[in-house]
Amino acid sequence: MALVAGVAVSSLAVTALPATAATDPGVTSSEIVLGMQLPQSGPASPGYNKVDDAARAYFDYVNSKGGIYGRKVRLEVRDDQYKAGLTVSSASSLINKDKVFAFIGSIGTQTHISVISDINRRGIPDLFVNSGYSGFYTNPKTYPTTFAGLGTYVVESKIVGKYIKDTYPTKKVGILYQTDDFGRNALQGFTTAGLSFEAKKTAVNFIAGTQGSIGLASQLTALKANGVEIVIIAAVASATAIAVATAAQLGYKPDKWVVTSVGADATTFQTILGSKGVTPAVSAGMLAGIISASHAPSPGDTTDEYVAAFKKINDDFNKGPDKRWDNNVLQGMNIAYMATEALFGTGSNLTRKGIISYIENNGSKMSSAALSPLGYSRTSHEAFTAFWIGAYDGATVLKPITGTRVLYTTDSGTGPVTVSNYMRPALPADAIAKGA
Amino acid sequence: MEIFLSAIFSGTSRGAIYALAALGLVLVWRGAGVVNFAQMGQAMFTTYIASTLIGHHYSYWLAFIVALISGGILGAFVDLSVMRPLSRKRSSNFLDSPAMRSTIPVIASLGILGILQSGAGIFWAAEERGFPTPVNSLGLVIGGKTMPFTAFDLFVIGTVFITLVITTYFFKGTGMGLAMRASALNPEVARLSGIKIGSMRTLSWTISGVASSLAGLLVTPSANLSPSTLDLILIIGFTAAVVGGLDSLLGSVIGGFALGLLISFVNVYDTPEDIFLAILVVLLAVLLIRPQGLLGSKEVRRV
Amino acid sequence: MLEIKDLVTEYGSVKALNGVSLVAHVGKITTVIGANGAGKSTLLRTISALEQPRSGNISWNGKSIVGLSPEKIVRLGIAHVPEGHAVISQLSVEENISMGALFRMRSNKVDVKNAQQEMYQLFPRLEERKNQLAGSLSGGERQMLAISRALVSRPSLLLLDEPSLGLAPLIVEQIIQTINDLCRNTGLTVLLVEQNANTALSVADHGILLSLGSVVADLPAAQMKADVSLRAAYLGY
Amino acid sequence: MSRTRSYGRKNLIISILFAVLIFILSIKLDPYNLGQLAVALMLFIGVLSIVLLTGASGQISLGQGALMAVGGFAAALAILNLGLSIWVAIILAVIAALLAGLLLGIAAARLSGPYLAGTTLVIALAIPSLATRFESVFGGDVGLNINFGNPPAWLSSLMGSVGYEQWQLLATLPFAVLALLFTSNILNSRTGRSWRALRDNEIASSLNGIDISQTKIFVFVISSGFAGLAGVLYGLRGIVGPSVYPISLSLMLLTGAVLGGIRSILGALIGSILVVFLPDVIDSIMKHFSPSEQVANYLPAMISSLLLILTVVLNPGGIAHGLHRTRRHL
Repeated sequence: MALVAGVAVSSLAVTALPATAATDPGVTSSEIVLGMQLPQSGPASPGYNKVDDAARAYFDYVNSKGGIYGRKVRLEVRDDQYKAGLTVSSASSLINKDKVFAFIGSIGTQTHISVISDINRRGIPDLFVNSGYSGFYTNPKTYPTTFAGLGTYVVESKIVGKYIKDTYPTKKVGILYQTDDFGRNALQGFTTAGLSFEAKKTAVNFIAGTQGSIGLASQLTALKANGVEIVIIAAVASATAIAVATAAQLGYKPDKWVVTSVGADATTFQTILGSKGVTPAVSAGMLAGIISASHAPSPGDTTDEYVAAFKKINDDFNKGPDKRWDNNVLQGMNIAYMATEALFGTGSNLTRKGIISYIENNGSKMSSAALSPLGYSRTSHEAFTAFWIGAYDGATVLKPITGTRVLYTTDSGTGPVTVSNYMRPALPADAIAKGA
Repeated sequence: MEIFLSAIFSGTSRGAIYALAALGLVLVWRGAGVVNFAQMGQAMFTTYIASTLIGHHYSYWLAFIVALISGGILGAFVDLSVMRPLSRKRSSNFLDSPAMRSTIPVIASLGILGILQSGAGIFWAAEERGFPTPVNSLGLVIGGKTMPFTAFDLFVIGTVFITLVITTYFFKGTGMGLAMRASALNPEVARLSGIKIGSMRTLSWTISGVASSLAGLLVTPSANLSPSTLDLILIIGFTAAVVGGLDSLLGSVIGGFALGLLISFVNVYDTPEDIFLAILVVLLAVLLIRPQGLLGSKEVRRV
Repeated sequence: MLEIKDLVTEYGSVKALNGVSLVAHVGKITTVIGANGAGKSTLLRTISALEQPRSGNISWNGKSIVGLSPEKIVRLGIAHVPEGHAVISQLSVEENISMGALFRMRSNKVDVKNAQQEMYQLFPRLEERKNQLAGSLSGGERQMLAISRALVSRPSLLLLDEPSLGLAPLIVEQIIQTINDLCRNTGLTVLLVEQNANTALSVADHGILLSLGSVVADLPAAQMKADVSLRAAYLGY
Repeated sequence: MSRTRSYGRKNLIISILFAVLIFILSIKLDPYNLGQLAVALMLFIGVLSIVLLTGASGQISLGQGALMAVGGFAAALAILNLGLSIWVAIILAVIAALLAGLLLGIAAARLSGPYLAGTTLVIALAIPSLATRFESVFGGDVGLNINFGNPPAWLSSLMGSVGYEQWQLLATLPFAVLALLFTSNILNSRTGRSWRALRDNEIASSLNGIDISQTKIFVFVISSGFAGLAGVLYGLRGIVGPSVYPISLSLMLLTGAVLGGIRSILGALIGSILVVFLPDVIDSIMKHFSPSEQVANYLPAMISSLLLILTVVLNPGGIAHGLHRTRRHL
């Protein structure tokens, strides 16, 4: 219902777009300008504020290797403080002042939804959005220029939900979710996956993050009192860390913690607990055994060729205030990597229509650090459609749970969860993919 | 039963912190006639100072003391740099009505909050941090069940109690305390009695700065530290202070515990989403039914 | 000796005092009378520095006190009891009294205790009520308390603003008598502002009649009391 | 009487001049600044709500953002569920905000100073949280999508092609002009004078036969209507949701009102332009110094807070008051 008004406007306008030659904004013979919106200040910014620096580091690397068909990539970033009112203004600034060719990696469902119609109406590519909200991607007729940069919450919950049901058929499963759209989407996803929860007993929510984690202790007590043995945490990384630590204080030791990929970041986990006086060894111990799903290799897995290469680039090129290697940095790099690949693939005659059509037609063959296939096609703009299930080892690395990595895939609808045989393309020698 | 007890315990331990925040607000209100909306911003700032020291491997207690001292200094600075010039300006034609006189310092304190938050952003906000507790925080075991109530919670409640006793004694039992109350209640008579009301005001800002800094140090372990971490505590602390009676120290502490329990029960038996509404309802109910609060004196000030 | 020369005090553009000159001698009661709005209260407020004069001079024992803060002036031994039984009603009687001596607390604790006791001897009703809030007192008791609050600082000059306002004649009589005794016994200098000219002039040594911010008569009290035409012209009776 | 009428004519002329000026700007400016100017006009209406409330009647509100949210949500529900046009929805939104203002005003009339400030601050926090509480109606954190739509054909044919931002500005303009006209007329009327009397001395004005609480509620209602109007227009830029109307929006309105001059309509205009364009100006100046990311992100907020304090301490009348004084000196 909410999207109806947007649809009408956007579909109307897109057909009216002029046929574009190589004169799209943001592209000159020497430069490509890209724009990114994310919270760089304010309560929602910690962690996310590293994504832009990581992406820029990768582009700087590409530029140092001669750019894309001789064009250097310039990334313009706007801070929207995670407030939708500011997102509208900052999008306008990127479009009209910086004249960006495309948006990449914008962060946040509730912020991006305020500008997605306008960006699409103008035919501006809206690449690799950092939101798992499936409504943005599953129907390209609604948002023809928007492509995902994350797996959707629904896909992940379905896969993890099935894993839990299959592995622990007799255990009592509960969920602790943060009180916002992300938390509620996750709850919905796990319910769709066939897990059932009872509100206030096995499904409890709390106000997460910097506002003081209100009620965490009581909510965990409720789970404990109701004998929940498997606890799913659907919260951002910092709140996840606090939740696990609080449970330890309460003497609550469920058989398994299951953490959504959004909340599973070993670096944040250890940083938060470290600043609370928990030594790295102890926090690594708390992390050990926690189950999570990922579409990407674990940032701690330095044997992975992509991880190793990206980490090196991060060391050499990242000029951000906090460049410590973690999931956010990996994700930022990977988005820039994919954008570079798509820009190369589109050819030297770079147009907005061209890049959209390139991703729709060749996106599923694009490489990325992710171990998952990319779901881009003319009928879907979803990114990572597969996840593998892992558990943290004692050295904060997420390792495949059964020893060998098994990828599960599904869709954002009601389709079944199946095993995927996808093999990630090898990393090019210079760590720059040139496209098909 | 376990859930009920847990609601009581976590309500009590949170309540202690709200009590401390409320106490800080009451101190400045009594001492200087200003409700300081920047208070928890000051607390956030000094907690960052402590966190930075701890990050550099200084002991918790050193950081604790430094934070309290800087809280006092910050409080005094706020008064000397903004509030005192403002109170001197009271003859200006924008400040001549009582309505504006009480409104303008509120606006100024919001400006101070903005400066502290953006300043903390510039200095520290690249990463999210936690904050340690000085004593172990393992839950108390009652009848084989671990309760959400830890040695640290006891420490917090003890601290609140001690703060209450000290401030009450200070106000009721010392000449300085009497001078402070007199300057807040009736500046003119106080001045005619030879009391240096400017210094008394600054002193109450200082004491309140220390109290808020303490609240910041004690609340942050249960949350993460960021420039806007403590905004919510301010709002709850304000409500607690109003519930207790904005001019009553004991009232503010009772109000703090009452709010802690209320929020805990809403959280456990209703849903966390209703917390803000519950706060609003309580605040409006108190202001409309018993505006002087539980323990506030009726004639002190019209709300 | 209090000496005031050509004192001008303004509220905005209104001249409340327009060149007032007067002298109050040590150990004497000097009363300032005049109609409402004559500038009597402003005169006292300017002496105790609650208002800053535009021009002119105030000197106490030969030294100018213009420009000092009210806190400083109290320390010079000038105590002011402002109009309207000025006590702090949310504080107890005892607290109101001790408030007046706080600034001497550190230098002479013993004497402060003594001074407090003397106040209770002066006004025994206050001792009975010493733990009550000042707000619960009657008008007369409040006035006694306000005076005690000033006297406990052991001033040598007492500025008394309309002590009779709103009080029953019997109480007024009692208060005025107490002041008179103090003055005669301890050598206290008193500057008494009154609208109730008869009462004031009956105890005062000297009378000053103020009208519209200016001194219109400066006479020995008895003489002023006898001058019917003066009273008719400026006080309306 | 004739004085009031001459005021009325003067106000009308000023409003027309204002409309013409903005209209000229709407042709001259680039799309980004058109969008920013549109936001400034929306906030202008919001700041006027504070000029009426705080400036004229002495009541403070830190919760105008909540009333903006009421307006925005009412309009969004009307558009999405009832299929009404945005123009009808705007009217409904104002009515909804007036009603909300009545409820708040009844409570607020008994409060003043810091009590009112604190209460309205809690309101600013609590009202938007209703959106997530009743997610199925209000769309939760994500909110409800509404927008100005495409410019009408007659306008495009009249002006050539009308851009997206240009249309936002032109659609906002008539409401800003109406708000300006209404405010200037009411402030110069007997009603406005009774508000000021209330602000300056409650006791005296009640002796003069002004019903204090009725007057306070009335101001609150009118002010809420303005906030509601500002809220719909702000939401029509793309979305109505809790993250569109955060507490910081309420504080931004207050900052604009104080910086410009809390008792002045001209001040409201200056203030709203300032809060919208100042960050851009700071950004473009900072570019020359290549500051660190954190400085770049937090400096605008720091500067506007600093200006707020300096204004309150040094020049409580704001820029408009300063201009007025300067003009008098010349």
